[in-house]
Amino acid sequence: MGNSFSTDVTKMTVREALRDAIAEEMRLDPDVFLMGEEVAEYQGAYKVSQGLLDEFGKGRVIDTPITEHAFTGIGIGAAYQGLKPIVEFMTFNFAMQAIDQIVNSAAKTLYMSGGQMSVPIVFRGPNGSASRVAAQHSQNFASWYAHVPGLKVVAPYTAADAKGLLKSAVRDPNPVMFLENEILYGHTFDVPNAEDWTVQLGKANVVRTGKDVTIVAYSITVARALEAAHKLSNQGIEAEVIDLRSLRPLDVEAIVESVSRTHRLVAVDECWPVCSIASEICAIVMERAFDDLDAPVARVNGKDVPMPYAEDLERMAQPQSEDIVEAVKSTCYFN
Amino acid sequence: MGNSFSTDVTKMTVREALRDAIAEEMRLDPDVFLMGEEVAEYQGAYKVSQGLLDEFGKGRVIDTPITEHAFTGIGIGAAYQGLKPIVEFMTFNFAMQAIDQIVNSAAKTLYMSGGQMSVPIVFRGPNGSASRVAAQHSQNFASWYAHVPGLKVVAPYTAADAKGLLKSAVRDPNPVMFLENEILYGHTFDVPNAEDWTVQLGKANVVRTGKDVTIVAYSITVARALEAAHKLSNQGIEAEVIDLRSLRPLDVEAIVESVSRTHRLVAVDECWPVCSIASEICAIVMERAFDDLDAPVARVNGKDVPMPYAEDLERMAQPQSEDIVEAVKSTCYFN
Amino acid sequence: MSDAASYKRRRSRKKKLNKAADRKPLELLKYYRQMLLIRRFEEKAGQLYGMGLIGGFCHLYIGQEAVVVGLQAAAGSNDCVITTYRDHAHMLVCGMEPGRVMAELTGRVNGYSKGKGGSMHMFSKESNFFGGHGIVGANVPLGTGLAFSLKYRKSDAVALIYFGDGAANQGQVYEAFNMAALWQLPALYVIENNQYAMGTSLKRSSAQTRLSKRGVSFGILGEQVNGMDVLAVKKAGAEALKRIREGKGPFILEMMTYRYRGHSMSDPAKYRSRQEVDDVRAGHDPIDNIREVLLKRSMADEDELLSIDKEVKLVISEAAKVAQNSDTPGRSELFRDVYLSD
Amino acid sequence: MSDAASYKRRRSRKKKLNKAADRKPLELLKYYRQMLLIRRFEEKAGQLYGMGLIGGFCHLYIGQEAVVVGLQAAAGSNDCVITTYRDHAHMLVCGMEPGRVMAELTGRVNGYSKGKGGSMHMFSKESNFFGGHGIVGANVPLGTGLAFSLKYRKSDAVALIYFGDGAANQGQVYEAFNMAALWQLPALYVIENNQYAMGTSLKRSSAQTRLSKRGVSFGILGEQVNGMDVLAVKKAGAEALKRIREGKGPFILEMMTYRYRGHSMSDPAKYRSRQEVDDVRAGHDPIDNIREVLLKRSMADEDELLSIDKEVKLVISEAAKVAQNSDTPGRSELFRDVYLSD
Ligand SMILES: Cc1ncc(C[n+]2csc(CCOP(=O)(O)OP(=O)(O)O)c2C)c(N)n1
Ligand SMILES: Cc1ncc(C[n+]2csc(CCOP(=O)(O)OP(=O)(O)O)c2C)c(N)n1
Ligand SMILES: [Mg+2]
Ligand SMILES: [Mg+2]
Repeated sequence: MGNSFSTDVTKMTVREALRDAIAEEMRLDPDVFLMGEEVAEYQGAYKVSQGLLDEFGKGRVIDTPITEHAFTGIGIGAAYQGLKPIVEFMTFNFAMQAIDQIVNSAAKTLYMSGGQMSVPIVFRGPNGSASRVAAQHSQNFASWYAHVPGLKVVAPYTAADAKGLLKSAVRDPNPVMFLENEILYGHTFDVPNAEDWTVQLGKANVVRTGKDVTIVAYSITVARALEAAHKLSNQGIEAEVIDLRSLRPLDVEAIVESVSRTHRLVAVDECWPVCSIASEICAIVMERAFDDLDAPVARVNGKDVPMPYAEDLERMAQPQSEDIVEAVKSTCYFN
Repeated sequence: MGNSFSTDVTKMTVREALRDAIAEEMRLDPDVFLMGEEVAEYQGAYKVSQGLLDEFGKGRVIDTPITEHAFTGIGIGAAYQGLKPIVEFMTFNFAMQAIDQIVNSAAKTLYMSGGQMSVPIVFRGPNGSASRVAAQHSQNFASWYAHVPGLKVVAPYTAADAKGLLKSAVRDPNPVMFLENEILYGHTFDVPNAEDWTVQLGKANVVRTGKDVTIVAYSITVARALEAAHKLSNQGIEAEVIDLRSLRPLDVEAIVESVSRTHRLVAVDECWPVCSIASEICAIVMERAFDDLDAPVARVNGKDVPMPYAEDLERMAQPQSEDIVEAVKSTCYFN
Repeated sequence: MSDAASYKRRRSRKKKLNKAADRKPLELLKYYRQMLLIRRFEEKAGQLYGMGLIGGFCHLYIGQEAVVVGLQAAAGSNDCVITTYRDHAHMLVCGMEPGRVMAELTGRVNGYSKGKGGSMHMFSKESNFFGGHGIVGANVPLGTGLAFSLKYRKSDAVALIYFGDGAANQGQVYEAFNMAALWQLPALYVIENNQYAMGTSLKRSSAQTRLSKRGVSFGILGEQVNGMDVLAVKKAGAEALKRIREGKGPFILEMMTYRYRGHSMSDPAKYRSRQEVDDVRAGHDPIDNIREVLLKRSMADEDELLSIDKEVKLVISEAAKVAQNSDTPGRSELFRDVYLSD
Repeated sequence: MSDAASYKRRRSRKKKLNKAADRKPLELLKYYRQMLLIRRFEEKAGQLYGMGLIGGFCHLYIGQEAVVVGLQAAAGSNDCVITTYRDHAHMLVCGMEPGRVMAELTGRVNGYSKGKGGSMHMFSKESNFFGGHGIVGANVPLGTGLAFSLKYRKSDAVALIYFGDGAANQGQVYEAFNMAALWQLPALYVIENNQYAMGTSLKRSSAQTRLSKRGVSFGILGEQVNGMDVLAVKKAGAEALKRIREGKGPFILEMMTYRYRGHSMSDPAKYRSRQEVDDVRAGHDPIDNIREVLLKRSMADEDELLSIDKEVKLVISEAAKVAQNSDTPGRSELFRDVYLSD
């Protein structure tokens, strides 16, 4: 379990952890730079890049105009030359403007060049719903990006993972989609004081052990899964909770191993249901652990609707701990 | 089975069927128009719009500059006003330039306006791989679009379906992604001579009956599935083949009904595997027919790599009938 | 606002324009009332936001009132309007009900989008208002599509397409410019140059800060206008619309204006000085400007203006009531309106 | 080619330029050879395509040879190049091996991309050639990113970014222009205006057909150049590169040129007359032009040129052999190169 660290820890927010990760990598490697809308003088639309302009100057912390398509292309072109850009999208909703560059010019280039041209770039920013920002600002792009070979996709929950995974992402020679969550920016977690704290991409983390059912989740839904597990525990069901952390590559072994013990699985995913991360987990478990399953895998997704603005609807549209509890129960009491 | 029609038929190519569908709808409704790159004077990059400029004039068959992002927005804006644009993408690869408009301005608008603003628009063009056009021109976007509530997604195989579904798509008050296949353009099928041949969106079609296993496929992979079924039949396995035709909404009932008889399912999907249509089918069958399954659903996807250019690799990267045969066998002999 | 200010000086000779208005006190009073309505509406929205009744983003128009009021005074009721997320004012001027606009802000079922769209996404086909769009730049092709449909239907109406100085850097704007020019569409592009895109001042984001010239690469002419003077705006708008209705194709109006508040409610606006804001408020406020004209030229006295103030206040407090007392949409709305059944 | 032709007339006074070349027969011979190499390469590619050895799209450069030869003659070896799918010529001029380029076209493992990229997607970091891109417009921001990295690393090299007249309408081009101008990046934008984007002539796609002016909205200057005259191209290129190296920021060169063949191998090119093509071939062919100069000024005799022709033919037939005799990549390559392991 990754929740308790062997080293000393400092309490910090995910926002601070991300900032520290960027700052550390920029200190280590002059080829790393940060660009995006409002990242420099404004210190980040969500204040993730606080202090970086001061420390690194405007040559390396670069405010762009509102032109996602081209600044993404510029980042990728710079990566072609061996620089290691961190490109911030104010939110991933706006990355749709630039998604052709991400997929066609970043993800596919290593392959199209027969292994010659690597694209060491990180795209990061808040993904999924924040609070009351409605349909155009609340989409979760995890499934879309996870679909694409050539991309790595990461979506941390804790501050320690945010920091450790971001540092690994910057060092990774492949394009990495680093999906943050705006609400989590303000959440506080323990972060190891280790000199160079990194977390390996592609590894899930069991954040709660349990014998009755496995719940997989990522990003903010890990909090809801833990909430659900707590409620379920009071009702005599012990859920194992896995924080996927990486969505591509997905830690299939970790999921399969857990299911081999619990025989039941609930996949929590803020994405819309169709062709989602949760769908993929169903498919994988079907392929890899069919005989282990005592009940069908249950999906708890965001509702299959554009995100509504109204407070009550917005809550209903997102996977809540009640939904997870219900799914777990239907799974545990299957036939 | 939709393969034999009760009315008279004419043999025609998918290309001609699509052209006829557009022409018929344009004759019926002056609000329908066609726009896109090379659709008018060039008669379509793949000659789908042959003759339309002559018949309808340049006010309704409109060549655009190479500016997918904005002509998509223009089409959607025109649909806001009640026009019924058919927007051709030379291929869906280029629609990535415009995907923000498709998702944020078309798919979400009815919901964001509380039901006030409909967006009656059809986006059409070849999707998926053609022949030897490599990674940037071969992506299959079915899973991405099927993920998005507010869109309908159609991907016909036969000429009759191409015609009937396109006519329905034009009349549908919602944005419809109409995914064609370049290789199929030249394939010939029977098309009913009915005065106004339409096919309902959202309905699958059983194109071959069988008792041992169900194979679902769409677009050109239906041909491969039928080939596989033929080979399997020689080996004593009778496969039922379902042409999904619509990917959103998906005809879940048809799939579940078939599986309730065959107890085995192979999902064929040209998309990359992760978070694909095939993944979704696994998830749905898991949820809706778990107890009916005698074996795990098998997926036959495009390989999880950018499409290679070399002839041998290209073939290996796509789902072939051999792959389907193999998947069916592993499913049928699953203990 | 050094740019806008110097601009204002250059153009002060144009003051003669105000004379033409002498004959139209009623009209001026109407603009006064509309601008005031917008300002009070926005102030109230700010309050409700502070009270937690409005959530998410909420972009106020305070300071920019003369732009939309002047332009829509020049436009006809068949002309279409489309704008960005900074849209409350446009809706009010298009004749949408303040109560239903405010109810959308509070996410209630009486709102124009039944509470599903919120501040940034509202529409009224009836009022020829086509949103309300949250993606910067996206409304420019969409608006060009409105213009396309007007031409397709041989209407002589025009599409007024409002967007910001920051949006003016988005590539899709130039793609739309090219097609609008190529096809001679009846599109009036209104760049509301309030000098900032969030925290980025124009000169930090733009190689060419004269936005009225942004059409040159595609053969579209443009004009820079003092967007703090409702009469100047109206005049420029009327000329541009006339030109477009004559079939001369698209035109750009760059409206020099200023927002007093932060970008949205959560923006502390540290990227500019208090002094800068105060200077604009004190010297260029669009409502003060017209108030002064009205009084100086004896088109209205303090009492009349006061009674307008009161009436507007009442309208707004009624709107706030609607917005607070309406129901939330409730579960039955969650899955509705994803598709229209045919 | 009425535009380019009339352009040519306007500029014929510039012929004096050729004088400067008198002192450089070797250089001229080099350009002659490079252009011929390109043409023979493309003819061979056309043949192999006809034989079914090359598949998919294959976009030939025949007619445009003077553009890339002239520009790269002006550029230094540290300068970076990026272009579109019409890329064979650029690779040859950047010093990439004809055999390995051709082998990529036939999809063989000896190709620059091991046969995985094909005609449209080839790279050679070594030769500072950054592709080979299939998405129209995409290479312009990418190239601007190359320029960004050159500036970041304080190199005095320049990024040469080639794209077509059709690509010049893509929005991302203008976004890139803005940033290149704002940040004064060492970017040379080379618009290869061959008058057509597939079947669409420039005037049917573009409201402003003078593409050298397309930077005006963002403060980038440009120049129109006779792209059929390798010396004119070289001179314009040298001036532009000098300007950029002096830190004056990006520049646009609009190269007036023409493609003789269809857009790709499958294009019957019905959108223009045989006559139009013949006129250009007969009157403006870049290789004939330089051949004439060489002979007229006695810089070379027929024999010398003939021996160059022979040598080039040999190189190309060797290339074709490599391309035909190399292995296909085979299953082991299918899953390789999706990720680089760290
Ligand atoms: C494509 C996109 N990128 C970024 C954003 C975030 N964003 C919202 S408003 C804004 C600033 C826009 O400034 P401007 O166009 O000047 O309009 P103003 O807010 O001044 O009215 C930004 C960056 C967005 N909504 N959409
Ligand atoms: C984004 C995108 N849209 C459409 C296409 C299809 N396409 C390929 S080349 C081309 C024409 C480009 O013309 P131009 O830029 O003038 O270059 P040229 O072919 O003349 O060299 C088109 C439309 C594409 N590859 N990418
Ligand atoms: Mg602004
Ligand atoms: Mg061209």
